[in-house]
Amino acid sequence: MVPISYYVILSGVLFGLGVIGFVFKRNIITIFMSIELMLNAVNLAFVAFSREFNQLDGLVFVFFVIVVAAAEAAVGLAIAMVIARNRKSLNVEDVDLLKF
Amino acid sequence: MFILEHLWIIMALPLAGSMLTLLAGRHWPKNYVNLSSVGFPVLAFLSYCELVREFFALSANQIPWIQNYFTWMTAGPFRVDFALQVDQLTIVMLGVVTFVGMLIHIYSIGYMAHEDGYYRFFAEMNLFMFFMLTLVMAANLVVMFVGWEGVGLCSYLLISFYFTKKSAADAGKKAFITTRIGDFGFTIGILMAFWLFHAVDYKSMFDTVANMPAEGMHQWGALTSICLLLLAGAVGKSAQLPLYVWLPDAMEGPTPVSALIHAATMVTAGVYMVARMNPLFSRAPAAMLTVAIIGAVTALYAATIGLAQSDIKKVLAYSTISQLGYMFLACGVGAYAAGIFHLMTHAFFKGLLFLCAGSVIHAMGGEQDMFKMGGLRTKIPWTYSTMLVATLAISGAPLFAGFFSKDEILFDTYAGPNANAVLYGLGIFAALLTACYMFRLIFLTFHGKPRFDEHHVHVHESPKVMLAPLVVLAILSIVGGWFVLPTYWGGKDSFQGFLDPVFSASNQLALQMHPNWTEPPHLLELQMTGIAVVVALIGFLLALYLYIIKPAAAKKVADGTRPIYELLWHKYYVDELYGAVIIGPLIWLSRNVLWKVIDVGLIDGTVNGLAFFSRRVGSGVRHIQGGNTRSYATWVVVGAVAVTVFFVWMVR
Amino acid sequence: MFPPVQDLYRIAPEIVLCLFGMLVMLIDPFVPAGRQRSMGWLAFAGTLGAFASLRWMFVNPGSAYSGLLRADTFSLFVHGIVIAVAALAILGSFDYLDHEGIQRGEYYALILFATAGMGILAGANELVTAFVGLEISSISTYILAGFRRNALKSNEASLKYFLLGSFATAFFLYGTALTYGATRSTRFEVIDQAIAANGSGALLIIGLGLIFVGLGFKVVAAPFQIYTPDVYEGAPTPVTAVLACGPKAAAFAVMVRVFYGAFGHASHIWFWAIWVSAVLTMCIGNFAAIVQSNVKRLLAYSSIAHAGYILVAFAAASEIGVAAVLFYLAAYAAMTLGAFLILAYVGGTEERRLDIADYAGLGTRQPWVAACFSLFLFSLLGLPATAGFLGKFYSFSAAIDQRLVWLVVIASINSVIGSYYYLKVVVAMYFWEPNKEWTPSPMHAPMFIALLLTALGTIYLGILPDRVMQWAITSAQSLH
Amino acid sequence: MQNQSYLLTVLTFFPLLGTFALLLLRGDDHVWIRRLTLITSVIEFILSLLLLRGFDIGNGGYQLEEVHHWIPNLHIHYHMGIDGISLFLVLLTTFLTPLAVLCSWNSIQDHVKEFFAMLLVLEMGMVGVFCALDLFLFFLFWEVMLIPMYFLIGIWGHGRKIYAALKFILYTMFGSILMLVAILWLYRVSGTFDLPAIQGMLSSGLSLPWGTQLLMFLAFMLAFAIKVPLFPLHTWLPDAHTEAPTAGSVILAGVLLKMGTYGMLRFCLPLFPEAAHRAAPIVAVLAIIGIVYGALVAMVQVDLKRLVAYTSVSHLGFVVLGIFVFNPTAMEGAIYQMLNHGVSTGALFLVCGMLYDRRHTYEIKEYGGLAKPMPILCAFFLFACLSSLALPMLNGFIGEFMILIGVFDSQHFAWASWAATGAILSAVYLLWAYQRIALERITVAKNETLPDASARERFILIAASVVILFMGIFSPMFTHRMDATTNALLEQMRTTASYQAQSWQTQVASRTSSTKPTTHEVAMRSVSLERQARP
Amino acid sequence: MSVAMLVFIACGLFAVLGAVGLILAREPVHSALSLVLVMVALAVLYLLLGAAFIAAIQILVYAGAVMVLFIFVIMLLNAGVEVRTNLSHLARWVGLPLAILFLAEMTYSLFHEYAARTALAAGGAVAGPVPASTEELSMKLFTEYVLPFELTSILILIAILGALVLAKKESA
Repeated sequence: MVPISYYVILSGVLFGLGVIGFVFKRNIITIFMSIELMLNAVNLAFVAFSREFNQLDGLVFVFFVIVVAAAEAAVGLAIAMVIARNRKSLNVEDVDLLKF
Repeated sequence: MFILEHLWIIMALPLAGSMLTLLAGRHWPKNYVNLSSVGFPVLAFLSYCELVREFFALSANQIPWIQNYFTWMTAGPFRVDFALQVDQLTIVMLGVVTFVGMLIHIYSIGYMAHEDGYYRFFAEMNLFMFFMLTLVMAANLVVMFVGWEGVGLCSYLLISFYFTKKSAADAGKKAFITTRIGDFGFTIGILMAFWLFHAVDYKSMFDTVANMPAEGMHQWGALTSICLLLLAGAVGKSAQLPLYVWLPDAMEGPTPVSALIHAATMVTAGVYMVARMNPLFSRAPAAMLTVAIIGAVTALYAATIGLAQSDIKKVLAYSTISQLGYMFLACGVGAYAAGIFHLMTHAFFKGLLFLCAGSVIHAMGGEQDMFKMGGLRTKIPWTYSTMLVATLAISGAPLFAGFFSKDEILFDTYAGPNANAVLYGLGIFAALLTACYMFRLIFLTFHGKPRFDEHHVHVHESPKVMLAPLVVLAILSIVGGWFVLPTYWGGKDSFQGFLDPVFSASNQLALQMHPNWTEPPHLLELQMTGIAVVVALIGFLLALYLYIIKPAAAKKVADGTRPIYELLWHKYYVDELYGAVIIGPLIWLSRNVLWKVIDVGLIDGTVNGLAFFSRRVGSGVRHIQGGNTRSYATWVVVGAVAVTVFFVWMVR
Repeated sequence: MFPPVQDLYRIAPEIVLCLFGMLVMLIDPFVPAGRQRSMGWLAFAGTLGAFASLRWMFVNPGSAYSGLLRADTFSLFVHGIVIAVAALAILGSFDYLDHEGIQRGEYYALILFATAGMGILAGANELVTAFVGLEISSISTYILAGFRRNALKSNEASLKYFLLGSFATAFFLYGTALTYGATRSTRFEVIDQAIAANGSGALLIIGLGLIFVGLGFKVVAAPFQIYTPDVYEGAPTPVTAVLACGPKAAAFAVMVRVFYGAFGHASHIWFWAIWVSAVLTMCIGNFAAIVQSNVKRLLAYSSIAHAGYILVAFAAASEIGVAAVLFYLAAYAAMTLGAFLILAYVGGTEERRLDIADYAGLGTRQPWVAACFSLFLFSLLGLPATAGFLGKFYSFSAAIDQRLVWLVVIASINSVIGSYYYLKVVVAMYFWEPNKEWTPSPMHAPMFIALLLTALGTIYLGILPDRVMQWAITSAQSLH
Repeated sequence: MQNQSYLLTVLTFFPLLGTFALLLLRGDDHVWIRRLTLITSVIEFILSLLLLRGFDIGNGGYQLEEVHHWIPNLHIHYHMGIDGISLFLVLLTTFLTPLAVLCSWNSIQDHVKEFFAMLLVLEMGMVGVFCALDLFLFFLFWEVMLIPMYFLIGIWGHGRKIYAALKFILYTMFGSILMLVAILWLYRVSGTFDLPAIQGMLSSGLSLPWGTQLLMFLAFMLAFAIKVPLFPLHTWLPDAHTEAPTAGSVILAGVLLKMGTYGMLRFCLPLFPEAAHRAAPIVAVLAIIGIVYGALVAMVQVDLKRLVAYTSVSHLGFVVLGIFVFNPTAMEGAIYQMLNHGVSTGALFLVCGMLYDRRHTYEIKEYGGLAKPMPILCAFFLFACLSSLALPMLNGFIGEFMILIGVFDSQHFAWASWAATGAILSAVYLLWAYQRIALERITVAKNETLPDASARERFILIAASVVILFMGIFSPMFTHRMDATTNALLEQMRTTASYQAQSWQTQVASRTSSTKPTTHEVAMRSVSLERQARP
Repeated sequence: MSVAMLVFIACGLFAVLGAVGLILAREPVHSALSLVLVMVALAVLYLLLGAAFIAAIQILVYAGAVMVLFIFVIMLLNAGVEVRTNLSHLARWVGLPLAILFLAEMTYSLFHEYAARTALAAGGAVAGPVPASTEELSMKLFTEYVLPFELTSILILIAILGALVLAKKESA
């Protein structure tokens, strides 16, 4: 049997990698993927805890998170498309009209 | 008892004249102005006469007669009533002020006839009368201060009467400010008096000190401090060393002003005040000595300057300073009555001198330089003769008014309870110089050859309205001294006798403090008189020699003693000294350090610097907002790390 | 098994808002292009309806949906704010959308949905529900921020808001997960009990920290304020008005519930974080605002500063503190909304007139608009007799009550620094000569009404604040 | 007198009513705008005279009080009331406002309606400040009043008006914000914002720890010191005064500065007596520096208005000094001096304004010799100068003298002496200025044909001069009404519970007694400057 | 070492590798495929944890729908190789190190926490092999959590609306 802590730590690692990805990546879409990665890490944690406590609540949360992630994806990609259309670039660093 | 009950009437009359003239005079013909502005002083003099009549009906215990009119200031324990008082000293002073004042007003009708601002002149003169009367009749120090400052104001206004002249405006300002410096001391003196007595009215103060034991009086204490501070005020007002500088400049004013304010009345206020405060002064020997020293030194000092001046009014001004020095000397040695006596005679003859000088200037069409005069004796005989009388009086010619008063002072200096031989020496030497410079004035002005262009200057005798006061004053300059006949002539010092209630306590105290002092023999008095006469004669002869017999000698003497002469000519460079040591640095400091460096640079710089700093910080802070999303994410990560690390650390 | 009917009453405003939102969406396609404005009126009616439906909520207090939601006075108060914000913003949007050529029903529907999300946030009594509510309001506002599709700035605002918002939400979510792992529940009262019983372990406390990241982002607390100026500047101005008031109020509401309710026993831990964050927020907001020349951006920074003042009250960690937060939110909503609406009005087509210099001479050209704007600015500045002052006063008072003197001193000095840039705008309006030729556009009734109401609200809260204050206090009490 | 209790409210808000009435007028109807404002302010003045009738001379507490609940949740009341300190300050305000209106009659040509509306709002704020007895209400008026002033300077000012306006408002706000913190702390301690209630608590047991008291005192003091302005915090004043329109300067100098000193009397002393006592030497020294420094800097100014502005620094130094020796005489003198300064400096600014109306410059060197073309104006100018330089029988003397008496009587010889030098310097700078303006020869040809004071201007100047003279002669009419209050104030200081400076307590006690010293005491003291405590 | 552990290690490794791949890949498509790898690995882990339903959703919705959407958009926008610009010094010198620090901190803290917890409860392992039944899950979803569930519908509505508003071609 695998201790629950392993799962939780794995989720922590994945979450951290997501954060790194967000800071590291330049392409809007891949940055967004990093967010998805973070959400997946959350899901893993929920499932693991749910298992630890023998509760179903955690699984329900995962359900919501997935839906939210999907909705976000739809909107996010739409925004990415608008940006791509108007600026001809997907590099997030190019988008700096607003500053100071 | 009408006037005694309503003392304020005497003051109010000139005030009414002033206000009336001021408000309506601009649109009035001259006659109306004359009526109101000369009429009211005349009325004041008449009511003074009535006052004297009523005063003599009072019994001794009713004097001083004090009238409270209203409470002027009150706050906490401090309270000042607007109160007037009359006693013998007041009566003398009132007489001088109202009478001489009235005469000079009359004189001014002629003298000022062609001036612009005729009404203004009279309004201010009347106002001056009002304040001078306030000063004299005040029953407490604060009301006296009202008059004190008021006359200063009028002096300011009248000196700068010809305000379009820069010198006149400067002189007015200088007079006001210089006397203010003295008044600074006066103010603090009043404050201290209140602190000490919790009262500022004469009666309470004097009653309190009257019962004080004599021991410890030589110590330096509050009383001495008060006296010295009050003295500072007196020194300023009476133009003594070191605050005399304003008076010569004050001659920028019209001559009647010089006569009234800067010779007869206002400048004597300091002497009056010291005399009035005699119960305090006599309990502060150090202060007394200071008064005497200042007086004697000033008497001599001003006389020396008087020797070298060319402006007729300036000579008289220095002469005034010198004579005031005598009065201070008198007060300083405890001869208050003598001082007041000299004050009175001086008012007569110095007033006369100024009026005559005015007449001369009038005759010369405005010329004041004696070296551009000469030979006027025949052209303006009335002026000449009256002025000669006055000169004799001031020089101490026997039987003239000045002879008696000055003698008394010198005698008391030499032989009184507070006798001081050195001061006497100074005084007698000053007397010599007095005779010298006064006759120098007479000779330069009236004798010799005319040194002016007779085609352009039409010398003419003054109108009667100007001459009449001259004559009256000339008579007084002679008979004014006859109140006091030296005792060795079997005479009775009736003046001193009259004032005795005011000064007797102080005189007795002086005797107490100098138990070894004995009444000098009559012979001494005679000898002293002789010395004085001889000295005056020497002075006269000196002048005669230098300016009549050998006119060239004067120049030779001047050349021979060039440095001294220059020194005297430039009045010992005191004005320059004050300018270089006090005024200049103060202005420089204010402008370049206080204003430009501290105010604008330091304080405002700090304030604006803070604003600038805020903007710089703002500029820095806004650069956090670089517009790059990755940087933004970095901030979020920073926050997240900080918060979690901090929280975990907190839990530990 | 199924939730009782009362539960429907307890979410009545949300139901009304969503219904109207959907109605707008449904009718929208059938409305001809020129008549889209009527959708706005429909949405406005929806907000009015929602306002009216608060009555149901009011008479049916209590928990709803097995305790996921609470319909208490607190929730009611926040509902009131967000719905009012939505209503006024809708009124203020008509002309703006017209001249930007984006007059579309979706806009109004999104505002309604966003408001519904905020309403959920206000009432949420459980972290995941809060999360869903947060997402509803966030996603709607992401879209709204980018509503001017052809404006690069609007795109950029939308993108930044979206990316960073999602990033922060992920933190929030992970925090939720960890909290769940630590306390076996995401319900506030259970968390509270668990902390009371077991104390707080690292798991929980990291969870709290991450939740703070997520909520701090929404309430614009430093250093998570970072996106604000850009997003506020880029978003369409009426949307900015909503952004500045609505989500902030809702997020503060949920923050109060989380920090005071769920993590109340850990207040000694989060207190300093709030303290530091408050100071940073105020300083960054105020100092950066000093050097702004774009009024919209200036007001964005100002809204950061105001978040700082609210955090001061928040740091008080007391009932009065909560009341102060609520009151401040109300006051802040009135004045900020008004200020942004003025911006929307003056900004003109394509928001060209946003520089301070563009306001030169407004005092003479349009005295009433200028007077109104001055009122809002003075209120933001904290001048007595305006809402802003009372807000600050109450907030500082709450903090002082908990002996947070230095925090208040810093805050008050900040408010002086802040007054500089508000005054700068006033200076431009009244003291400068107008430098450009420009004819003011006419003001139509909706905008006028919106401005009038915000102005009246600003004055009302400044002079007779007691009633609202009483509500705020009752609300704070209703938390327990 | 059933409705007398509403007098203060009416008085405070009547100008606001006038403002609303103004707003109904057409913007270009300048004549009626001016008339309406004048009527409003004159009626206000007449109303304020009713205060004198309702005022009970023997009562040292607050009078004509009005208390209503306002914000019960914060225990804030609408509490108005006056005492001997504020009575005349209200009158001063209502007196100066009509003058300010009159002096702006022709000089304001742009945005006339707004100008007069601002002036009336300002009046409301000022009256409110002096009447408010609730700390919150006080603060409200205190801050609200800034805005009209800010606009007056910023819109109708001259030169660097924007800089001046911003400097004015930021300076003041910076000071007052810390006062707000202190007010809140006071609320935390006492649970109320009501001043009389707090005073009551302080004298019946509520004790503020020393450190707290000091900090709160400093916070209050900072606000007031900036307003006064006390020495190093004064730099806003020359700018604000110089750039403001005449009416603004008159009000600013006449009333606004008094709010600082009023605040000290109203709050710093009674609430924090111990802190006030310990801080007194520093405050007094700053005040004296202000007196001398202000005078010296005024002396070298080249701009007439700036000169007058610096004289305010000097004169207000006297007032602060008078307040911080805790002596009834000095305190009454200080209050009196506040009134004097309001009238005298107000008059000076009015004259400045009249000169400006004619020549549009304040540069002293642009003038000179004006006494020739305009004797009446110059006469009044001189009169105002004389009042300002404390000539006896004019108002300035009474105030200064009482202050000095009080200071000296409290054993502070050096303070009094240094302060008295201010009297010399004031003569220097005022007479010098007068000389450069009015005397000597006319140097600028334009000045030769300047018209003398018009009837309106004469009326203004006469009104001011009459008050100057009246106050110089009939001072007891004023001080009688202050006596009870100052005694009550000192009593309050003494009875405050936390107050521990025992030795000083006895000193105060001795000072309030008006018994005359005995001969023996005088004799003892006359030989040394040490003062023995009286039994 | 049990089978479960082996599976865990394998999947965990895949997940981490996938995540790292996501970060390091320069082609967006590679990143997307790496993310799919992570998701699939996680789905296996869910199965291991007895959450079969969630695993299914993970595959269907996430890996299936969402990731397809991603790839579709990448193709649509023709997103090329990621340009590694470094305009943000902050992100490079502060953000990245801190993000790594954050990773380390999370790992360490969780590790530490669980070490402590294990010591306390003496049973850090899974409580029991009770697989969650889909039926119970749905009951919970429709009763206790019906509100958020309904709310998600609104959310999806908004998402549709948003995509429509933002991505719709100008109708001119």
